[in-house]
Amino acid sequence: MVETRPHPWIPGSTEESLKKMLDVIGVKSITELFNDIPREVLLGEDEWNRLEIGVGRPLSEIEVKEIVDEKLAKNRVFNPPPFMGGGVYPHYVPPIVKYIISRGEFLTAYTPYQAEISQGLMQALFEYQSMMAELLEMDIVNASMYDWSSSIAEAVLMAFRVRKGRRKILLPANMNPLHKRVVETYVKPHGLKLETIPYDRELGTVDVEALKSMIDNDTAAVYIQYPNFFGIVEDKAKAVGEIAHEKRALLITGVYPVSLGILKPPGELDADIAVGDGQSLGLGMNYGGPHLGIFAIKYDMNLVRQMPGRIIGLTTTIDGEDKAFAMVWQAREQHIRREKATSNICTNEALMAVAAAVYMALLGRTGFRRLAELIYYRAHYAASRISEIGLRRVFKAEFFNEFPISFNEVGVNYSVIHEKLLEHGLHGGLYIGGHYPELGETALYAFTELHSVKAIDRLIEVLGKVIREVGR
Amino acid sequence: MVETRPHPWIPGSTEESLKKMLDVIGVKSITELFNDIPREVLLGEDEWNRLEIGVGRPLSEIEVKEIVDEKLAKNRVFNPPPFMGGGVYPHYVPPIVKYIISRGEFLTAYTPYQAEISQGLMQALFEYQSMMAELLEMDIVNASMYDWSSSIAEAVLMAFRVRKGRRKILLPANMNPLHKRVVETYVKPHGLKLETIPYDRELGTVDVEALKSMIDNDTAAVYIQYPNFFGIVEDKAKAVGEIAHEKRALLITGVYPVSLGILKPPGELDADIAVGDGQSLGLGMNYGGPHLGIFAIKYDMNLVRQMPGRIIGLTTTIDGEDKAFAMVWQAREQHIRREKATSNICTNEALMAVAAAVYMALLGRTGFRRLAELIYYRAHYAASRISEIGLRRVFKAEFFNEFPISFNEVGVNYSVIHEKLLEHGLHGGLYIGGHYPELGETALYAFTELHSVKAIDRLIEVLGKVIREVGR
Amino acid sequence: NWEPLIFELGSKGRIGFLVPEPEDVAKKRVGSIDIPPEMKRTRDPELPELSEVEVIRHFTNLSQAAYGVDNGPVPLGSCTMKYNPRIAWEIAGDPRIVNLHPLQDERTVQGLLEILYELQKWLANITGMDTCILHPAAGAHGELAGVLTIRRYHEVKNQLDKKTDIIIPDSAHGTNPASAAMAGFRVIEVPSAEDGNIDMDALKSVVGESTAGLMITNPSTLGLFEEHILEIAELLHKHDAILYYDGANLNGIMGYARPGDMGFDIAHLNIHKTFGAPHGGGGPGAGPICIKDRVVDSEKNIVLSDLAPGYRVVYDESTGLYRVRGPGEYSAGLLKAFFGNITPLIWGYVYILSMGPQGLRRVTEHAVLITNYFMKLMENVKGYNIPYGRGRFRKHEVVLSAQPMADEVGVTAEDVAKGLLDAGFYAPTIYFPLIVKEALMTEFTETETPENVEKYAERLKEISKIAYSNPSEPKTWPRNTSVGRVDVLKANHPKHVTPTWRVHVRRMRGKFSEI
Amino acid sequence: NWEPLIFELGSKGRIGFLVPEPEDVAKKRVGSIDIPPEMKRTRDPELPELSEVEVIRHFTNLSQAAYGVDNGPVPLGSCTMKYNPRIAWEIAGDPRIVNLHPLQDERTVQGLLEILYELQKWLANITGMDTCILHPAAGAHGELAGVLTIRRYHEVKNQLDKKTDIIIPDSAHGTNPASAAMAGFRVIEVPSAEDGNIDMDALKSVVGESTAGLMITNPSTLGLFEEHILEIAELLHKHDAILYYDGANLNGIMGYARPGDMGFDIAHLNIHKTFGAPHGGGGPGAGPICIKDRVVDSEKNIVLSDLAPGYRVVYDESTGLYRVRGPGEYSAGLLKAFFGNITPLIWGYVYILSMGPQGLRRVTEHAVLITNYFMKLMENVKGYNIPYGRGRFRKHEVVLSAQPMADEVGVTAEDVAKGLLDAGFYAPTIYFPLIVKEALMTEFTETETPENVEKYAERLKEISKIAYSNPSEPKTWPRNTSVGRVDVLKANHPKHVTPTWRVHVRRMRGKFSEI
Repeated sequence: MVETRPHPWIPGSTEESLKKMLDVIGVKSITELFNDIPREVLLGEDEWNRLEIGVGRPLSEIEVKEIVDEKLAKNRVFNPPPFMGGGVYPHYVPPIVKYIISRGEFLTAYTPYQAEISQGLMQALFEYQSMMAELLEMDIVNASMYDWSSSIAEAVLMAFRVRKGRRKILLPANMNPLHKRVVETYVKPHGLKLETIPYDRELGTVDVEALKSMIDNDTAAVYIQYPNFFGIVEDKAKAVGEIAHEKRALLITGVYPVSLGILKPPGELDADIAVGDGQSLGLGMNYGGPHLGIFAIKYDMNLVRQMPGRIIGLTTTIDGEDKAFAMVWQAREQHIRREKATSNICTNEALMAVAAAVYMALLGRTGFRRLAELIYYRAHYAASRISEIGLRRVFKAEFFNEFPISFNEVGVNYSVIHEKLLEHGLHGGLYIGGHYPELGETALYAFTELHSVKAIDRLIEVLGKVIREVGR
Repeated sequence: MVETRPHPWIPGSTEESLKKMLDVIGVKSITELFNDIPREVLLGEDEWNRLEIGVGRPLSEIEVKEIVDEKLAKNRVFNPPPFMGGGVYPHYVPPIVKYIISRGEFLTAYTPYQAEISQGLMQALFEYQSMMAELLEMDIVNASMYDWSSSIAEAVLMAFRVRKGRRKILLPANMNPLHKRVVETYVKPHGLKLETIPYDRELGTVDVEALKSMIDNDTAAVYIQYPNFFGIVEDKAKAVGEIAHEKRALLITGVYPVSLGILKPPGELDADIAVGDGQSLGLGMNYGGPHLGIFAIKYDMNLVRQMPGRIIGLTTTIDGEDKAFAMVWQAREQHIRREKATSNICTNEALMAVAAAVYMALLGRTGFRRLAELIYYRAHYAASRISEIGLRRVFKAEFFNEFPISFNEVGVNYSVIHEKLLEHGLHGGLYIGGHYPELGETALYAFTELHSVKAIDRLIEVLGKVIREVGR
Repeated sequence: NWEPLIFELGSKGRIGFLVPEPEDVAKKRVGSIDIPPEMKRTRDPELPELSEVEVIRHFTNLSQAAYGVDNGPVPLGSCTMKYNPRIAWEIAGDPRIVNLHPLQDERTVQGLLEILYELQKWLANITGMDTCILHPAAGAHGELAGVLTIRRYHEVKNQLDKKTDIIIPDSAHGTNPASAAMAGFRVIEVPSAEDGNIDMDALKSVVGESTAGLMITNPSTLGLFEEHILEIAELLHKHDAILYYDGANLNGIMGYARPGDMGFDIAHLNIHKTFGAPHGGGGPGAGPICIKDRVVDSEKNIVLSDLAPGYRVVYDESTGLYRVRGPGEYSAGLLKAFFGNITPLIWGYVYILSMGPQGLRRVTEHAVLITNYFMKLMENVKGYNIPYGRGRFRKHEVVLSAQPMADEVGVTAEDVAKGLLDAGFYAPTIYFPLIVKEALMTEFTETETPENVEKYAERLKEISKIAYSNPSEPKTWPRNTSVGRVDVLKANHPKHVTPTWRVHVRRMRGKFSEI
Repeated sequence: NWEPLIFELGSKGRIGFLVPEPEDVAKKRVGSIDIPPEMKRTRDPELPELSEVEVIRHFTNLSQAAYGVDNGPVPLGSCTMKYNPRIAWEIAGDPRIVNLHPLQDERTVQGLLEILYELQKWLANITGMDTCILHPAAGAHGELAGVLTIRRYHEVKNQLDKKTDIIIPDSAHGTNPASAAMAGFRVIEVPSAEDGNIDMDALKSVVGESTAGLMITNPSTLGLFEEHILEIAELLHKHDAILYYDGANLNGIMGYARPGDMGFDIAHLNIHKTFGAPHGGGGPGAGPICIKDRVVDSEKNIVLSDLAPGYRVVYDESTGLYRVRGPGEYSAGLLKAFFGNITPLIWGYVYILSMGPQGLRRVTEHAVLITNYFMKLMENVKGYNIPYGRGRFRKHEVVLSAQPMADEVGVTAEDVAKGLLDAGFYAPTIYFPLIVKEALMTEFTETETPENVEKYAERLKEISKIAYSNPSEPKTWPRNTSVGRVDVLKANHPKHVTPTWRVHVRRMRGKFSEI
């Protein structure tokens, strides 16, 4: 069946419009316009229509919604949300954030190539850059990378450009293992070395002595994550930075921005590059994306020239009368420098940056502290309560919002526990024994403002019950 | 505990702002500003705070959402939606409709008292009036009443003003019984008479002969609803109008706007006043409100002067250069005429009128026909299928989207059937044996574009099974 | 910038929404559509034909030429245009509310009924009343509910024939007399005294045998608390008249004084004013009424709230279920078909739940604070004065008058309003209350920033300066809005008045010359 | 109209969001917060302090000074700025997607995985490829995934040392060479011939032993279908090089020709271009790559898609479950931590589901139709010409040049762009592709109305008239935008460049004079 009904998404698909356009062009049918496609590859209409694409015919919204609804009913949304972090956290999304990024003027815009008609978008992005800079105490923030992991990767590549000739990067073992995997992928084509700094098995922090023995004049940068993958406040961060800088290596820090309400910002740790993920800043989890890669540097022209990504700058109109915004340092970008660009990133996560801007504006100067404190209390309350049911934290050092729990003593695989929790309607933490075999049956439990004490009490109650049932 | 933290909804609630304002006013504390309230009625803070209001303390959004979520989990949303109409129908709401009325410029605006800064809102309302006028083939539409029922009531009161001295209105027995109840409430204080025109027990249509015998020179108006409460296309509507007009009574018609895709518009039936509900035009059901009272008249100055509600008119700027919009005939309103106003209506359903405008624009010239045809086919498919399971329609006349089904032959109360349907996850039709005892165990089943053939098949299957189980 | 009318957009055959095709099996079974010819539409309605993108662009563009609280201050007096918290928007849009049919089995809507039940209770506590009914769809609808209850009261007491009058102060909202008239009462107006209170002598002279009730708002539209309220209540009750509270201005005293404690028998509230629900460009609203359980007939055990119209939610202890109770034997009936305007009611519920008693009291405090701050900033500004209640603090609003300016240089309240629009502000309510000449009735509410109030005052001063230095300039305002000053006279002129596109088309074709 | 910076708004102590107080029981149990002093933040970040209403007003106002497809035509060439259907927005915002953690148990996300699985399959059919991977977050990210796969191909075949070059036409998108460089390749550029095809002689002269692959977009950025594509594929494959398809311009041939059928080995797609997902002012996007299952090592049973990075959804017949498979032994690895950019992917899914094959083909037809309509309207307009491919139909876009105007009266492509802004339109992509001087690369897509295209052409003609009659006037454009022409030089000048408020403040204090 050839569909001839006008389609709501194709204004020109009416008989009248079609005829007018064909007449002006001077062809009889649309197919003529494809006369330069070699016959060998030209698809027949029937051939194409038989392909498995959608359900094989156009559908109305109502039908689409019925189909999708049926599928989504197979997903399971947990309340309370999973006690799970590992780089993505269930945080509250204020409705204003969703509202603002739903406004068509932002949602349906392109990259602001035409400055004068895009000032509102650029100002929002400039404000994102500026507020993020304050949170981080860094000077320059780009208007977004894809996610935390690719931000680290780009930071590492940048470090090699900045410290030209050096060929080594040190990454801590207690960083997010998925992030590490991404860095490896980005770095590999360039024949550069990644080495792993071990962690202190008792504390969970970076092994500083090991770092000292590994760092040398070939080291372009040292990366450190805080809170680290084990949720631990890396109290060695400052020391790590000093060791790095002593060897003229750059310090790259990865941060969970919500923690900066109570943790020292990267700027104060003298980081050269700060990265992280804005996912926690009003974006939702979205099964892993879109998130928001944070990328920030100090104001240093050597760094600026090598920084990837788009940056909006404050300027004025040509007549000097009005404040105005423009994209700056575009020469670094691939439209102009092509293969010499600082990165290939073009489409980024701009709308997520606007969301984060709205979120940061809502929380303001004191909100981050209050939020971080709340999360701290909740997580520490949970940490305190697990001992009642015979469980223990794996590491001794101070943590922020998540911590690995050892189930080695329970006597069954964690998967059994996990299964039982699911049966009780709870989704527990993240099993990390695969990435860290030395830890055995260990799961990383995370807590946010969405895990009330009531929810934590329920978790403890169910966990306790499960352990009594299945434990030895 | 006295709350002293600044509140996000009270910008002035910071220490700094508070002090500044108190200083300028010249008082020491806010309580001084309440010094004119007699001590006998002045509430103590503690006394007030002890009252059961909310949970007794301010809450964050997160807490509010947790509390409300728990309650809403006790509601049951049916998929397919209830097979239930009776004046409110489960229709598809295009996301664009929701999006547009969520835009703050519309959502948070007031009645457009200042024309120049409210042109967009007024144009949207003018377009609602205009598109509704086309759908109805009437000339003047106001920018909304509360709902269908109050529109009828206002129409009836208007008829008494227009036909001054007459004291009787004829209402059909096959109109929505709840609407009738509302009309009675509005009319009663004025000592006017409402009389009921019986319906044809076999056909379900208005009994025209009875009408002829009831109408007289004291009759100000005759009301007719189509499709009527039994879902029946009132093919006597034209005749009723002629009978009414012969006695110089006004013809008021109530319509379900979606049906106008295939049914004759009130204008062609020579209605003087047309009313109805815009609920079906993209508003959702919302447990009965907000809906949208439609109110339309022919262009006749005798009618205009007595018409209730706000009307936006097309005009120009004073310099004549631009098209512009303004509220017209405001002298009818209560701000100016006070007790002589044509009605007390002030706050209306403006945003719902904007929603209906977006909806009508999306459907356009042919969409209403297509939608009405779809619904017709679905309802008639269902009507045809019920005979397979031993059920029958109560009335013989042609219907549009809903019809009463007699369960008298099944041998149990309809409530038993209803209960069983619920157990199978379906919500059946509306029991109408209470309003129409002569019909016995009868339920009104309605169908829309959200009841696919698949859903109808399921209903028939379950109904059949239930009848076999519980029937005699 | 010039957005065409929707009828001027689109093109023949275009559609904005794809209606599903009827299923083949249905078409086959049903055959052709069989509408009796007398009732069959013979031509499609002359609606515009737009694609989806054109629809969204059109209404997006229109919205940009509208102005709400989201755009800046909207200090319309007695309208209480406060910020509308989006948490309530999110909750009110929950499919578990939106998709409920009003006649659905009660057991399937227990969550919603629980919410409504709690809201009834909270509003009763806020107002100091016994029973609240969430049925009315707007403030004026609530008024109608109230006066119909008053009517029923006298009817049930068999004294309706003599109880013919409702007394209303001259500063009242326009809906009060209109509502009283709709309930079949005669309206008696009483004047305000110079101190802003009701003129007690005048009141005493009209209260009597024929008095069915008195409707007042307290604080008044002048923003002034009625200091004689207890005396008034006593006076009215002595004559077996009902005291009615117009709740439009509750934001000025919430948490400090309750209508119920002042002697009021019936009060309506505006959820879309006091409790944060949006106004939506004119609606929807919600206007619950709250009632004292005053005994009407002790033998039949009738209390005043039994007479009120509408549905209410009751809790059935025996089943543990919430139930909807329709109007009973003595009720005035129904004012609309279904329960009430749920969306604004949910906004109100979320608002109250968020605020708690502490928060609500604070709302009032800051609403009053900012009003008096503004009044102070506007004291002794040339061209304006502040009539009534000299020396008294205002509550939720203050009424300025531009009469000096109008008298001296001919610049009117309307001109002032247009000058405010040009500064990116919405104007106050003008020419109301009717007892103040060239009135600028101004209510910022607690959600406005002090900075904006200062800027507003600055702009009013600037307007005054311009008025006195160049009095013709204000007549050219506004200039910064999407259109210049609108020709309202033309809009209403019988030769031009154009309420629909349909009429416009016929006018263009010369078909309406007769009117 | 002047919206202050957010740092200039608000007031000390204000907040926009109420964080819950920690529960007493938690506080009591935990005691004080015990962060090691070296890691404890000692002062709050210097973020602005705004109330909720100020935040919403600020960003509402900012949005009104932005422009997207919802506001009017955005004919940015190669960006495929089509209408973004809101049904997809509604579905993508469903809590049953938004609230899923990426590491949640697979059994609890079966609905989502089924959707992603189907999308993989549909995209494979649309492109004529065997396997699609939804992992990359943008087009350029997909390119990187593609060139890393090319790299792995030569690596696994032990020929990476000699396979050092990626060939790219001079008309290519800028991301192509940048991506190739990121994967460690040398970039060889080949010129376009006058007919818009690749200069085959030039190509033949560079293809050889060292050729690792060729990246092209077809149709090209000139909107022209590469007529020698089969010959090119043969040539490349003869040298064991991989042919890479940049899918940015798929909207010009979808349903008429498939990369897989043309001999391409790898293709990336832009969900946010061809498949209706919004661009969000620069992102998020989604850039799946689709790959032929070309045998890489028959002994080890490795096919090309095994080398690609990222996750994919597989269906496990034994359990009836959908599962996520991470990168395997031969994979290039991961490009981001988690599965992919789900939101745009859902938009794409809904778009394809809505359209079906018939609809997608129609999309292409109308995209091409409107391009050629526009080209026809712009033929022989003074001041513009249409370089390359004379006499050939365009596909998804057409590149005009303002070179005559620039040469004759000094009015440039940029001036033309600003003149379009003044008429309420967005401008085309300018100065790209690099091989066209004063380029105006214009792509309306099938979602634009013919009427707007006509108006656009009219405006371009009007601009030409003005340029030739008064060549200084265009330099004063734009005038109708929220600001006049922006000083980009100043924005980049070392003494002025201001990438954050923080830098601005320090500049104001004279702290940045050194830079």
